[in-house]
Amino acid sequence: MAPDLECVDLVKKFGDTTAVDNVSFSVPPGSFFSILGPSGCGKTTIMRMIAGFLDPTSGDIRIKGNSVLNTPPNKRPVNMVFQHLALFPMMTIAENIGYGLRRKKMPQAQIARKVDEALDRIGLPGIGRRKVNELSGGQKQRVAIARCMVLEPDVLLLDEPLGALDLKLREHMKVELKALQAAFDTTFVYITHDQSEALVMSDQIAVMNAGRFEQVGNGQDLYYRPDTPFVAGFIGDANRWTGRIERAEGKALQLRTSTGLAIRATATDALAEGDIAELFVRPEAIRLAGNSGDLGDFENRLQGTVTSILFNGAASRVLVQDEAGETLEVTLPQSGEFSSLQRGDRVHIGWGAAQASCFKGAA
Amino acid sequence: MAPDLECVDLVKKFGDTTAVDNVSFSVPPGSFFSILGPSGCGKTTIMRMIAGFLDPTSGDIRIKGNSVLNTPPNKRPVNMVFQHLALFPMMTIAENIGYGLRRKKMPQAQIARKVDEALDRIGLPGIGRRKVNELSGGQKQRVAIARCMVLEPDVLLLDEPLGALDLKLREHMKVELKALQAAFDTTFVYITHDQSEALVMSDQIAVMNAGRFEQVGNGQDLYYRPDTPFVAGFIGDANRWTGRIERAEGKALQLRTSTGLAIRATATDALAEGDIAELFVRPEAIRLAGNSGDLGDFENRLQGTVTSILFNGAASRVLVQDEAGETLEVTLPQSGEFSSLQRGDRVHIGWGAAQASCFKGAA
Amino acid sequence: DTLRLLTWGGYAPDDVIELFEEQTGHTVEVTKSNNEEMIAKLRATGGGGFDLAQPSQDRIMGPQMEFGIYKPIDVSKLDQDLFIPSMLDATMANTTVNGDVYGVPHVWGTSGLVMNTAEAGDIVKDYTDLCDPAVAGKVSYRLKRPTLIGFAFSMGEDPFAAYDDEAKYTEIMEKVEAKLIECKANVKTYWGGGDELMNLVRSGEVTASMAWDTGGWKLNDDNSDITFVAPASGALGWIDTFVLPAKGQADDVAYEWINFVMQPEIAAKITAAAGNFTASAGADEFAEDALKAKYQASFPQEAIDNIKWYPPVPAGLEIIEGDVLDRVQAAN
Amino acid sequence: MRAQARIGFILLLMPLILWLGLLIIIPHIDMFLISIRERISFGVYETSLTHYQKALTEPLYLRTFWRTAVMSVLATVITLLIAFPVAYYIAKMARGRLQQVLFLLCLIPFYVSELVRTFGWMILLRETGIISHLLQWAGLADQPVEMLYNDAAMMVGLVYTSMLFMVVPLVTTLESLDDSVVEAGYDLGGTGLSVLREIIIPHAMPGIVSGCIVVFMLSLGNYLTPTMLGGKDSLWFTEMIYNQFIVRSNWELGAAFGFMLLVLSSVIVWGMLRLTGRTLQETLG
Amino acid sequence: MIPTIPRSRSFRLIYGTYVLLFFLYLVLPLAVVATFAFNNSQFPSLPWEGFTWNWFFGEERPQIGVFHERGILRAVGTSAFVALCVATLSVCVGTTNAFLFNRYEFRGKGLLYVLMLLPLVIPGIVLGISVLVFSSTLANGLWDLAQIDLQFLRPGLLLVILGQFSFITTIATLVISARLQKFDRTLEEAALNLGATQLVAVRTVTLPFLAPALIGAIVVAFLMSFENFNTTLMLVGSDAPLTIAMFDRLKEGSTPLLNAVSLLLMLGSSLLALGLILFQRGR
Ligand SMILES: Nc1ncnc2c1ncn2[C@@H]1O[C@H](COP(=O)(O)OP(=O)(O)OP(=O)(O)O)[C@@H](O)[C@H]1O
Ligand SMILES: Nc1ncnc2c1ncn2[C@@H]1O[C@H](COP(=O)(O)OP(=O)(O)OP(=O)(O)O)[C@@H](O)[C@H]1O
Ligand SMILES: NCCCCNCCCN
Ligand SMILES: [Mg+2]
Ligand SMILES: [Mg+2]
Repeated sequence: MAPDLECVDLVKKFGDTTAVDNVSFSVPPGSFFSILGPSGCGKTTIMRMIAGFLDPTSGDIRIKGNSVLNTPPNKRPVNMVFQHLALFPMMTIAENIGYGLRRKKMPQAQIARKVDEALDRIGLPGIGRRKVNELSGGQKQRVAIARCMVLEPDVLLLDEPLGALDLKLREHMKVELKALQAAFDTTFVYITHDQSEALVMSDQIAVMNAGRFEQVGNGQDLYYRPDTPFVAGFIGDANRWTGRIERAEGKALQLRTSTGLAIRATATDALAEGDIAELFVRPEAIRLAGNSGDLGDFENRLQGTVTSILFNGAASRVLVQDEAGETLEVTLPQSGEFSSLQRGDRVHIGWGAAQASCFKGAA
Repeated sequence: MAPDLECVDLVKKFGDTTAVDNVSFSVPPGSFFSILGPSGCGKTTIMRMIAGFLDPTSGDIRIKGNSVLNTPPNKRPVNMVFQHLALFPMMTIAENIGYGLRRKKMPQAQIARKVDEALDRIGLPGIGRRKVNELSGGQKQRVAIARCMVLEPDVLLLDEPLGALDLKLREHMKVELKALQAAFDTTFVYITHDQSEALVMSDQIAVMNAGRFEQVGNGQDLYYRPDTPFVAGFIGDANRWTGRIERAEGKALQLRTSTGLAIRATATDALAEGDIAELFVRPEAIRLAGNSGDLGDFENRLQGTVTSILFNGAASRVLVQDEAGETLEVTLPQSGEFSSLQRGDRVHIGWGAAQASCFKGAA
Repeated sequence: DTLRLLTWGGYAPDDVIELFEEQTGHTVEVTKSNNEEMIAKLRATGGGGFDLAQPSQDRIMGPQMEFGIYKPIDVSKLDQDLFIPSMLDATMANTTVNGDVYGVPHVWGTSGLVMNTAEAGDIVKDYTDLCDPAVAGKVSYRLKRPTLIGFAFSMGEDPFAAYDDEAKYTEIMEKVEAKLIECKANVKTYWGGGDELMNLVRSGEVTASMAWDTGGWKLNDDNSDITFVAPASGALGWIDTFVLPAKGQADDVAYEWINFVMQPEIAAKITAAAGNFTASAGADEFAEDALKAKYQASFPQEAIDNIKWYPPVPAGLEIIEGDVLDRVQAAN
Repeated sequence: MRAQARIGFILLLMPLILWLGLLIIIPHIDMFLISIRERISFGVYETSLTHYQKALTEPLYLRTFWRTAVMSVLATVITLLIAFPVAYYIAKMARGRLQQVLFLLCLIPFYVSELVRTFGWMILLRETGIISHLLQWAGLADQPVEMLYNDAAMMVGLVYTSMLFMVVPLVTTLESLDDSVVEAGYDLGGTGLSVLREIIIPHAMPGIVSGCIVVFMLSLGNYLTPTMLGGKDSLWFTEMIYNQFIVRSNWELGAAFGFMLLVLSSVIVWGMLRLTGRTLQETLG
Repeated sequence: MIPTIPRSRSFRLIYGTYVLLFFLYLVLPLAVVATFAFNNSQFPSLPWEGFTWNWFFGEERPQIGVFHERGILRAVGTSAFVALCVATLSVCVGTTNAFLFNRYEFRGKGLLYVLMLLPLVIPGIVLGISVLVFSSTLANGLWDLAQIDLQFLRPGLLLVILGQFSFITTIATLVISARLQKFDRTLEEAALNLGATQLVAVRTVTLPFLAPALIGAIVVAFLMSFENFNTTLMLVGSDAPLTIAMFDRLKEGSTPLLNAVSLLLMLGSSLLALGLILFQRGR
């Protein structure tokens, strides 16, 4: 089966700046594909090329196997949910949803039926007569999606559609969006700079940086097996060091930081002795202990002082300052075992070499 | 030692609505006191009464033991950091910080010295000549605090000062604010609707709802020992049921939900057989297991199907649907033990009665 | 002191003002206007705002009786020798209300036809000839009462004789109205101010028009084809006066001004600027010969004898005329 | 604190009341009173509607009244039609510097008095004017062409004079139209025309209404342009008012005319607001 | 129909040409007026008789220049005086109005607001005659009652100023209100909180914030007054402002002198406007 959407060697230059730099990917039918990257990395540019609002400098865009480069935006079998939704404020909800159908010259009665169906689908039956500004943020969101979905596009593009919502609602809509995709059974291409959105919803995530794709994979791949230091740093929190490789035996490494700390780690890139490397350890990979004996099976063990307790329910952390003066963020176990920990307490911490990813660093 | 700030039976009515309903609290010198509650619960109203912009309908406000009810706002020994900071855009940073000192008719030279000191204190020396809009969000934040602190107020009021910042910066400023309080050694009264801000920073937190204080305590108290169902639901995530008490033996209860599920729990309020009750279980209190034997020591054990995996790095969860058809949110252990879990897998889950808080419910 | 003078264009040329200011130390502020506006302004101000005004002698009695906008002139403060006696007497007689004199003469002249004789000279001999198709789109006149009067005369009526007979006057006006409506298509535009007309004629956009004599004479300098022609039915003679607005605040300066400008040399300067002769006795001597020559060319003796001088307008007539003018304007 | 607020309130209210009372409301009431006053003889007056009667029966007045109304509406429509594409260009097509420059260019005529603008058109249009010369030079005319003193010339002047007051509100509202809304229109299959009809024009409606109201008011109340550019038939109602006051000294009739003009403008403005369901506050405030 | 939507070449060409023609239409009359200020002829029209500065600096008739033409100079002075008075008055009242509508809730506020807008939909001539009629009623009444003659109630500068003030105030109010609405009240509260009294807070925080609007309103009011014609026409006494003086001359026929005056006016107001824009951009 041909992929629903395929981009081949896509390049977009604005004058001197290359906003999108040779990006290729394909999205299989019915899947939820996210592009995740920091602000300004070129996400919107890709999406606007797919929708037809920008011409690629080079490369090709194919939908269901056919190049759409010469198809104007109003003829492309893709629809787009804009960042600020771009609902038509001068129309009612029903008129908004029916807009595309009217363009297709569908008979009035059929439009009305389709609109009602769509409203049912998004769980908002009977709001067709309302005005756009009479809806809440989450409701607007769903209407924007319905407006596209009634046209049964091959691909639905979503450009940071949750960006404008507040925190609680965003949490909620993450789950909802995924459910809507299942309900409509359409291919979604989703843009965001919020890792948790991408992780929670997507089948596949492309991590983008400075116009290029750094890694494409599912959430677990990216979180547990980052290919590049950028991915390791961008997705999830991490304690981070830069240092020089002291010993390298196959994948097993030892790195010494500028403060003199020696850390055992696992190589992700090919690294040799003397190389400069970057090392990442997630806060939840570090184990707290009252005495060093409890950390027996960890390759890395340190002693330190608690400088701060960041109590935050299930996501509580402590800041531990080691003897070299570096501060590490360590997740408090949910067991409640360390709930009596105080500022100034001496603790032991440790983590396995396998939990410490090491990448070739900039010299 | 007299508390820095004391509110006694504070009431504020706007026409028919009672925005603040008989609130009393006192804040000891040098502490970080937060008022946490949902939007519209009356937080800002309390703060504006303390600052003098609103007259209480009844009750008293005392600062260092003296009632300030008849003191106009510009004479009260409290200062306020506004939600959107309210830096004066037409003035430079130095002029902003010096504003209060000029009102005190302090000599020019002394003002300049004090302003420089304050800028040093907030870690932004030498930016006095800049305009407000030349600063980043976090820098503005600190300037707003410095502008109040040069006046050496007895109490500093902060009304959701992080509300306007973006997510990453907000995370960072939480830690920073706590450090600034330590540096200035002043009493902070902090308003927020974001539980994680309150939990991370405060010595004491008052949870407010519909004009009343539901509970006052430190973060652990509120998270682990909520007094009311509102607090249990508002702070942290929780699975929530309503049901009828089937058996009550001292603190040990058994509750049956409308779907027929029987849950063993611990009473927080006094509850008798036949009472309607609300029950809360945190997602991280629920243990996942491949077979029910692994859950031996838990009073509650269920079997269910994974309906969704919300992978989100360290904060990943699964949705499990039990046999009665209810969906439970369960935290995935950080050990990676269940990383291969799939949608549709059958799992066993369990939790202790002590982890299930039970409150008297509405009939 | 300041003399606020409400007058016609050309009656207070800058050089005269400068001389006056030099000699007396007063300042003069000039507002240019026409009869209707002068009266309306004075009415609006209740006779204030100005210290000296110059409406035509036929427009003094009526407004004074109705609105009381003038104050009597103390003729003794004037140097009466400076005036041409016959003109002074006639003006004083025409502007006396309840025994008080309200006006003394200043400038006089006629209305008739200004035309480019080369182009329209053969066709236009009288006002009604302006309606000849041969000059269609090339003629102009004012939509004001002199036009009504002029057309009436050239249609063989005598409107002045009917001044006291409202019915008769109305009848005459109705005929004029019909004629003017018929003539409307011929008109390029109705002119408003003297200089406007001069520009129209000078540029060749208009070849014949009912107008003041002076306009024709001035244009004659540029283009010898253009001149003033007394119409066959007779030119209309007018005298513009000096009057004191009821609430003028500088009467003494006003008297000083009158005495100053009536001196023959000064009067001659005004003649040069305005193009019309004044009531100043002996100013002729100082007037330019060229102007006198033009005057004589336009006015052979029989034309002088045929000048119809405006009698004072009785109250009520202007309403009839106003309605006629409105209807002409409205007609398509 | 209460008392202080009260004093502040009264101090702020006073200027408004004095201004509106003494310069707007009472003068208009007085004008109305004058308009229903009939002069019987010297100093004797009676209340009557005779001036309104006269205004409504005399064909000249009536015709001028309607003519002014219709021509003003026409001028408004023409202005809108000409201005819309330009405003759209400035708001949505031009970017950055060009946008600013074009917008400022639009303001230029506003910074010059109406008199000068009209004067400019007279120089252009008159028989001996620039255009006439150009036509002859180009061989399109073999003798001077008079383009002044007719309704078309007057219309050109009216439209020119009001252009800015249409362009500015249009640009402002069109600028507030999010590009992405237009893009969404295309993305969902719309064509240029349907997007214009269903999205752009409805969005621009507030600007269209306020532009139209202002332009209409300006045309209706214009005096200079019709008198200077209009011909012998191009009578304008303001001219009639001026004539009654200044030429005929008939204040009573003039006041009646003034009042009629006021009513006419109010009715049409009210009608436009009604038609588009907007309030005066939203439109002007 | 925005740049991101592909459009055919010919469409873009036609649209561009239309816009170009439009701007030509905008500048043409002004360019013509400006050009003929330098025509060495009595008429501001073709034929071109050569270039001269005489209409600006000429000292003797017939080509007496603007700078030696007393009537015009006096009229400019009058206009400037009137405009200054109107700008000051209307910006003061506009400011109090803006504060009133922004800061207070009271009965009849909506009605007062509509009344405040009303002058914008009253034709200028009607405004003029209503003021004229009312002031005459007052003056005549006083005269009949007590034989007191108040000349300032008669057509003249005061009435011109009041007449213009009566509608320019609305514009000033709108300009200032728009800015005041954007003012964040908490800034004032912050000032109070930092020890300022209410008045000091307004002086040190609110007014500086309003400054661009106040200056903008002054400039706009000044320009509008300077070029006002309709209202002034009905109220003018012996001191004619420039527009009226020019109109009187224009009625009589035009000489390049008027072009010269016009050109100076254009330069003056463009400079003023430019200054304003630069000032506001500097903020
Ligand atoms: N029309 C344009 N002209 C010039 N540069 C542009 C244009 N559009 C985008 N860019 C540049 O291209 C780069 C990528 O922009 P893009 O909008 O695709 O980023 P993004 O990843 O969507 O960011 P965000 O998350 O902030 O929306 C940026 O550096 C931007 O400045
Ligand atoms: N001036 C007022 N007049 C009438 N009601 C008011 C006024 N100020 C606040 N209220 C009402 O009082 C209640 C409490 O408002 P308050 O602003 O204190 O809430 P809050 O807790 O600060 O909310 P948020 O988190 O949204 O800022 C709300 O219901 C609000 O509508
Ligand atoms: N250029 C000055 C002409 C003055 C004419 N006064 C004429 C009065 C006619 N009724
Ligand atoms: Mg983007
Ligand atoms: Mg609040």
